[in-house]
Amino acid sequence: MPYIPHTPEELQEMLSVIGVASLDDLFADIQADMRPKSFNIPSGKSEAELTACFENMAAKNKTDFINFLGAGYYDHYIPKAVDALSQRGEFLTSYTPYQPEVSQGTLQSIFEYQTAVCRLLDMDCSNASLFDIGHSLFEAGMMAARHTRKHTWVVDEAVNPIWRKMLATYSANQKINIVTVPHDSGKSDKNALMNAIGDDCAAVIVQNPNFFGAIDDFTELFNKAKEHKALGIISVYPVMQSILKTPGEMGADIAVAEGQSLGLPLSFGGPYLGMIACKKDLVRQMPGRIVGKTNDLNGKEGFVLTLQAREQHIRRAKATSNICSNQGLCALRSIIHMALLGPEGLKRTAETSMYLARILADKLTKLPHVGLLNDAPYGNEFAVRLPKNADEIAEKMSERGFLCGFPVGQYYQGMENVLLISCTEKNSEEQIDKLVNALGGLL
Amino acid sequence: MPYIPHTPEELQEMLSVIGVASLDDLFADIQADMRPKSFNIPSGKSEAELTACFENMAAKNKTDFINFLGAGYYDHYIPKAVDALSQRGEFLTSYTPYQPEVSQGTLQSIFEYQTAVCRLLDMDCSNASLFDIGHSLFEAGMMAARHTRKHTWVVDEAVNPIWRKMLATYSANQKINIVTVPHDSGKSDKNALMNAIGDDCAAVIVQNPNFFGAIDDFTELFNKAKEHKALGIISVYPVMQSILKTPGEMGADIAVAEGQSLGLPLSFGGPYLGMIACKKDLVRQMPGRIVGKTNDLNGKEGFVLTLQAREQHIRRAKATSNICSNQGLCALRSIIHMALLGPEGLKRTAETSMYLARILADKLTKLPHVGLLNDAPYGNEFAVRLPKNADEIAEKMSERGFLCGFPVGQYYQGMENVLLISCTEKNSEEQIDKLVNALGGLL
Amino acid sequence: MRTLFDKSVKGRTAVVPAMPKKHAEDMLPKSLLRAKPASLPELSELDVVRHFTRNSHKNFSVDGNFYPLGSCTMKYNAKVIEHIASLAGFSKLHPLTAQLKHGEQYVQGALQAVYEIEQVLCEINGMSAFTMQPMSGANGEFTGVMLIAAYHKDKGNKKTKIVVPDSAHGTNPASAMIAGYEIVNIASKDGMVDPKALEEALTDDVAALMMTCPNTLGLFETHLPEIVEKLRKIDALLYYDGANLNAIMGKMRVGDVGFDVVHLNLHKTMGTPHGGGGPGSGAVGVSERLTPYLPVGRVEKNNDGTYKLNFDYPKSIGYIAPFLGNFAVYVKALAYISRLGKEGIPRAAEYAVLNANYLRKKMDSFLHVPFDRMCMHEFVSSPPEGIKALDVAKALLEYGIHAPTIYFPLIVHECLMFEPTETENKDTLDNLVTLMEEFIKKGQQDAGFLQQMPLTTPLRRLDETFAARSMILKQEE
Amino acid sequence: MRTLFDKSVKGRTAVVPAMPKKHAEDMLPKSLLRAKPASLPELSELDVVRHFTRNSHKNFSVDGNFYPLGSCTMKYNAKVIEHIASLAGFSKLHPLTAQLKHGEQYVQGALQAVYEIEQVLCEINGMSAFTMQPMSGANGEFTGVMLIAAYHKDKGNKKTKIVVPDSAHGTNPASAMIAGYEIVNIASKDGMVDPKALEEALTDDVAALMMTCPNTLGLFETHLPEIVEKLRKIDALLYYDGANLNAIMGKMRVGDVGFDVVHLNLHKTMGTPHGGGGPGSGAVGVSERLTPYLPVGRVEKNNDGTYKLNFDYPKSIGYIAPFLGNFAVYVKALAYISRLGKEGIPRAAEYAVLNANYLRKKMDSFLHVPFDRMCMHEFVSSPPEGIKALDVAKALLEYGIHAPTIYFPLIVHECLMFEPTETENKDTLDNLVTLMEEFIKKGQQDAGFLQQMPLTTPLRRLDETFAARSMILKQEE
Repeated sequence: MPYIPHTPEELQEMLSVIGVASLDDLFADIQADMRPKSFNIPSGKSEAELTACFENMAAKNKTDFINFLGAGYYDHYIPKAVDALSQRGEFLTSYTPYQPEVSQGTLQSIFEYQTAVCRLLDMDCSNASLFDIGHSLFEAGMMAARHTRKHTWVVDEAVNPIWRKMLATYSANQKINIVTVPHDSGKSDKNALMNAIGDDCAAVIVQNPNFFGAIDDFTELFNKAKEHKALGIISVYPVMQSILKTPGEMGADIAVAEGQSLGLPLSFGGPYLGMIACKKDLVRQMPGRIVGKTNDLNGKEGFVLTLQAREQHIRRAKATSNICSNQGLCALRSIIHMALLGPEGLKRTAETSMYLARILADKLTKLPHVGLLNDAPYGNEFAVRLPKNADEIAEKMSERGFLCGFPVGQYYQGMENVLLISCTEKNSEEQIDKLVNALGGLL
Repeated sequence: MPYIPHTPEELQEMLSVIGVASLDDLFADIQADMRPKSFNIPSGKSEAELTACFENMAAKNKTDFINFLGAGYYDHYIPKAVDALSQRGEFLTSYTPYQPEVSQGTLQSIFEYQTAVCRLLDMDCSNASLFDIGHSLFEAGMMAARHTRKHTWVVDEAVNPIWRKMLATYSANQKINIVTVPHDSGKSDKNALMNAIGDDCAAVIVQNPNFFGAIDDFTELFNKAKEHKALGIISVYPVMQSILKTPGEMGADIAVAEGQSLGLPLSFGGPYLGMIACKKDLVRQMPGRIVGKTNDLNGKEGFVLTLQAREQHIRRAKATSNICSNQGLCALRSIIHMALLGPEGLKRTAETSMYLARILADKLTKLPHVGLLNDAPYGNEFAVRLPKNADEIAEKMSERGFLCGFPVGQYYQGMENVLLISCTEKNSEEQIDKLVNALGGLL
Repeated sequence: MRTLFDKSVKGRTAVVPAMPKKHAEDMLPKSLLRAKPASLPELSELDVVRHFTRNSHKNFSVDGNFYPLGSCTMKYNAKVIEHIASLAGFSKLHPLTAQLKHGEQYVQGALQAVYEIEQVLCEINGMSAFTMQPMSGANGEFTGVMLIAAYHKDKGNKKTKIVVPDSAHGTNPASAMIAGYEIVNIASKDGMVDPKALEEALTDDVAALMMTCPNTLGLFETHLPEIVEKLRKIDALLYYDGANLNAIMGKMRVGDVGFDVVHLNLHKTMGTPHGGGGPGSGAVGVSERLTPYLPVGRVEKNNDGTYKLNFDYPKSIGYIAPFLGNFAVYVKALAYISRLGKEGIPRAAEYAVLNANYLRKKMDSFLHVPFDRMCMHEFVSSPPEGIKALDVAKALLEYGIHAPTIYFPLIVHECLMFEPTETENKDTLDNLVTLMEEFIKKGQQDAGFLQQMPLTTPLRRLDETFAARSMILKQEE
Repeated sequence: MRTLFDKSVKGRTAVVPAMPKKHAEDMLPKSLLRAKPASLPELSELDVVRHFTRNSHKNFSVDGNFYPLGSCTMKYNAKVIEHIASLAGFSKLHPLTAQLKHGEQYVQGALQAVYEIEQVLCEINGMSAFTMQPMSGANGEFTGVMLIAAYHKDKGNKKTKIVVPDSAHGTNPASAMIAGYEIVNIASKDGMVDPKALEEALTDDVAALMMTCPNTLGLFETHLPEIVEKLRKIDALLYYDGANLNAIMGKMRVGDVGFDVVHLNLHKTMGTPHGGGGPGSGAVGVSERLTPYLPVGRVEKNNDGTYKLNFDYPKSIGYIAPFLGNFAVYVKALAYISRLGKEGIPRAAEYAVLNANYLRKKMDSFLHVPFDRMCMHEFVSSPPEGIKALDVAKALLEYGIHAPTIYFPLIVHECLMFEPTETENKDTLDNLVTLMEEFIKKGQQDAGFLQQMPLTTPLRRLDETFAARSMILKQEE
């Protein structure tokens, strides 16, 4: 019996202690007419059969593309020590650290994670993580709404459209009014954003680099928000954040990031990691778990979950959110990843990715009728306008073994010829030449 | 600098403590004319490059054959918990357990391994493992030579020819005389073996199931050996040993086995695991490490390396062998494997493998001019005589995606048409039908 | 206790990628760059490995310790499922591949996994459809309530309230609130929903009732058929909090008995590891009438046996996750379910309930067990007068056993809630009983004995008040 | 301390394969079957996982502890090399695939790995060829001596002796013995081979001299050129014990300076993990004149860049391993070498020697360091009068640091042999120095202080005499 240790003798002994004759007697409360009408699932498999079955299933996915697809989710190299350490049973199979005496491994890791997030984003406080960045953006918006007691979010259309869809879904039954400010050929329209900030504005929400790869400075925008007692919320890309002007430097109140690029595999969509950090005065609005430092009975330093009065298990309907679990293991992976790379490693990762993007952009724009979408500064990702439908091109390129980028038309009407292309340090100049060559043949 | 933690500042500080100006000064003892004449190896790779490079290399090997190749090395299923536990850093990166206070994890595992080996082989004492079974056979022979003070080994030709080659190599410069007794159509010629045992015989060495898969009972042979004050040495296959008559029951003095089938991947030849166990009176002749039970200062039970007076680091040229390291991690894997499968799991593995071998043998021998090599009882492996050269057939079958077995002709003259075929529980009746079908098409 | 930052030495490096051919300053205007590098820790690879290896030893975990932790189902997490979820064919897959034109052909295995787990969860729970998007149990609750809201809105129902029994998990009211509802609490009676209180609460503006069954007292809700009937009358929906599903798998299907929505905590019931707090997966199943509102994209099977991704559901509530939820987590759950199968899934429930009742019987000589009837997979109890649940919990830590859930549900005095799960053996249960009986006896004789516990854990009791007051939430530079 | 067998319960199962369609009794005559099943442990998968997880905590390891262990080179074992060696393309490969007709085409990646590591080890060591067959350092020594014997036999030389300095590892004489030689020991003088003793030992029947350089005192052998010359005169070969190669990589190549045979402990120098005692890999390199005798099969490169396996070496000593040695171990070594490369390999030696000399200097204020000259990657020392090396070793355990090698080499009084390796950082070394200085001072004031150590390790000092006398080598049924 897989994962069940009882021998027949033990079963009998235990039943007799309970005072019943059979296992079925334990379920007497469930009346006959409440029993399953059907239970038609496959029979159990041996571990060997199971492994073979899933190895076959995994083999039906194609993962050996030459890959230039990013769009918010990036294939950076993950040091193997991240797997080795995060898979240790003591981390993997531990519970939420409610018993701090026997959970210091997890608690200290989260404290270290919180510290690293604050330093990377240049903010005061971080929590122990949220589910993903879409979720972080929503919670950031709700923090702003609670803090300002206002209900309008001014959102840049150049924020990743998937995350904006999540914002819409999550806030649908809240008294939230989302004002989306159109982008300007892939650049954030800062004037329009400024103009959209009125006195009902709880927060302005932008992204850097934005969805199209454009890098900007939102200091002025956040100043404007402040004037209207609105908060500035910015979404950033952690790898690029190792070199870019920080949310703190721009005067943002809340910074969020998708932690996937810090040591999490792409895994077809999850689990990922919603990073969130804020200024000190917002910490009691921050949802989710937070670890704080303290001492034990003997005066030894240690860590506990703290500020739990904000949480659902105490405050129930009055909690700052309904969040119970975090992405504990994902946060652990990201702090291990950051510790292994350090500031220099992260910077080099960003720089090499950017360098390759420049090589690629140069070569691509030499192809006939291919041009950059705009003249904005960019990091490791940029958008090009093709002479043909980008969906069709991407399909043909995939047949040739390339994920050449993301055709943005499905999320932006009128941009059917635009392709969003990213590089990471795992790409090579050789791959770039192959891509340009193959793409050139299709135009 | 990969794996080197020193910062430039620390380097300077340390050099000045030592009192030298540069790293090169540390090597002043190596004179200029002794410096390398060349050092032309590739430049270092980043971890990402390294991983990509070896993933490419591994991809050049074909491992998706439908596999019926055994010949001493078998593709049984390895539970994933074996990997997860044996890869734990505390086991993987620990040293030989010379400091028992901080090595009980390793020591207890070896004690448990020794116990399991003794119980499986039905013998009194086991050591902490040897390199592989070829090595075990050699050391067993040397134990016999030391114990009996005689120099002739009577070896069944049906012992795996690769292991016999190792016996020859290892004993080449010893006063050992190897008498090889020819097999009888793949069966051990027990009469001839008995006749070969003279008063100069130190040991008779047989294998069960033998190389051709034949299962036998060597009780009488070992009795005969005893009469001549020779030892009986038997090599067995651990998975089949879960059901077969034991070395102990047959009266063997030393039993050896290749532990690969107990949780070790095939890995193109190693590392494997030389199991060896003997009767109590031979334990002081046994080479390699042995763990024994004892108590600590507080009376707590624990384990230590024991009987070290036999070993090379104490006895130097007078040691029972030159062995220093064992196959620690491989022995750990095998005890985890045995604990996960238990007697029932191991028995089922053997039985399903045998059952499939019977299905396969039945279907194969219905093909024209294909017959079993002999009428001996067999386990999960058997030899067939084909109407054509087995090498050629195996080559064509591999082109069709099958490892159909091992053509024995390269090790046994005159048996060029004989193919040795094995099944494990990982094979299926569907695979068997495919194999028979494909093979039928070639005959 | 030294943190990564304490151990950091400027200039020390571990996994450093190759030197870039250009630096940031040569590629971007300085005004767009950060003023100084982030002070992330600088360590060697060995430093990092040693740091986390040693810190891991300061954790209890299922791999090392028994966790009789009520409402959490801390069962064994099979190693094979980790192998499966980390197969390159899954882990290297970019989710947007599926959104390329005809890109589905490259992710057939992944879509198959999503399709199969949805199908198998439907069959286990008697539901019409499942969504795998919710990224945790609470996220599943939120999704479920959003689906309820979408249903009522679509039907033109004016509904503003959700009824939640007082024995419900704290996430229930919080989730309902975020989905825009007002909460009506109702009291329990004799461990069951009080039919009278329920009757009063069920006004026409009630959108749904959120139930946990077995409830958080470990008891099966015997009034279930009446409750269903009452709700149908006012077109209110019935929500099943699947936190306790481990008790009833194969014994009752929530769809069969009238529930409209169910969320499952796959990291509890379906054996995926808890990870020190996540990631989880909060799959949500719905009855026929709620299917139009499920999040998109949805995985569907074509006639030729291939799979596709469909976003064309105009009534959908939208995107709960960026893609299809915590894929790698529910692949583990699918592997677990496939391993156990038709026979093993009900068996898990049977032995979970067996273990809980065995513990209950063994403990009732020295603990107060308020409900003297068959429990399901967990039960509640109280220590003898004068002994605090907290002290019992801390004493267990000393003996290498994780604490039970304490002070929950609130309706039980000094509550100790035990859930041994089916994967623990009799020796382990007997050992717990022996230890507890012994130290509770000692505690009755000497009040200080339990209050000093634990003694030899990595740390002793920690000062939570100081933590909340001093708010040291990160290490200063 | 409960063993797997103590925890075993009859009938309990973990990973049970499917029920066979036939049982052994129906397939084989009863006379060929065992009378009763082997009493292997019967546990659940959770039992097994918990058992080994907990037991692992009773081990020191490089991942958790500093190992300044002389002659053992316990450097950091990179996690990436474990990933590489476990790639399915390597781990699933049946070795006999390569022996099928034209089977080499299916194992090109594996043959490439063998070829590449042989090539790179040749270049690092200045040798003509390498064999990867030897499965450990001692096995490599044996192979090396067998090659020496084959050479002399082939040339018709009558050679019966091998000369071994007293500072050599115990495996040297043992290996030479098993290869059929008589051993001649020679004494050291001032930490070097005594030229006079050597002169006397070098009679015409000497087949070879086995040297460790730097020797086991951590000192570079300054008489090396003369020694080589003397041996050449009597057609004796020079054997290099590569245990200490970590000191000289990139600084000297043993082939360049006249050695004929070298064995390497890849699990020391090339960073593969020690595994609690193995598996190792004892690659052996030879000069041109010894290549004909190398074990078969040998991997060779075809003109088209593909690789083949050649068994056609009539003078070969035969099979040292069943196939090509501990493949998965030396794949790790190849990965390590490829990661470090041309720059990193010599750097490892430089920093290993730096760390050793730094420790030596820091410790000479409270330890007796007999050789006041530059050491290589390790150095020997003695504790102050009245303090035993054993007690120092045991005290270090108490502080979480593995003991140095003690009482070896025998020629140093109460020897403590330290080898910090290049992967340890300065803080770790400083911490060792501080701790030792402190506890040695305490030990000088209070003799009992060190003798009681360790106090809080999983066990305290164990009774080795009792173990040897009682000979409990397995658990009785």
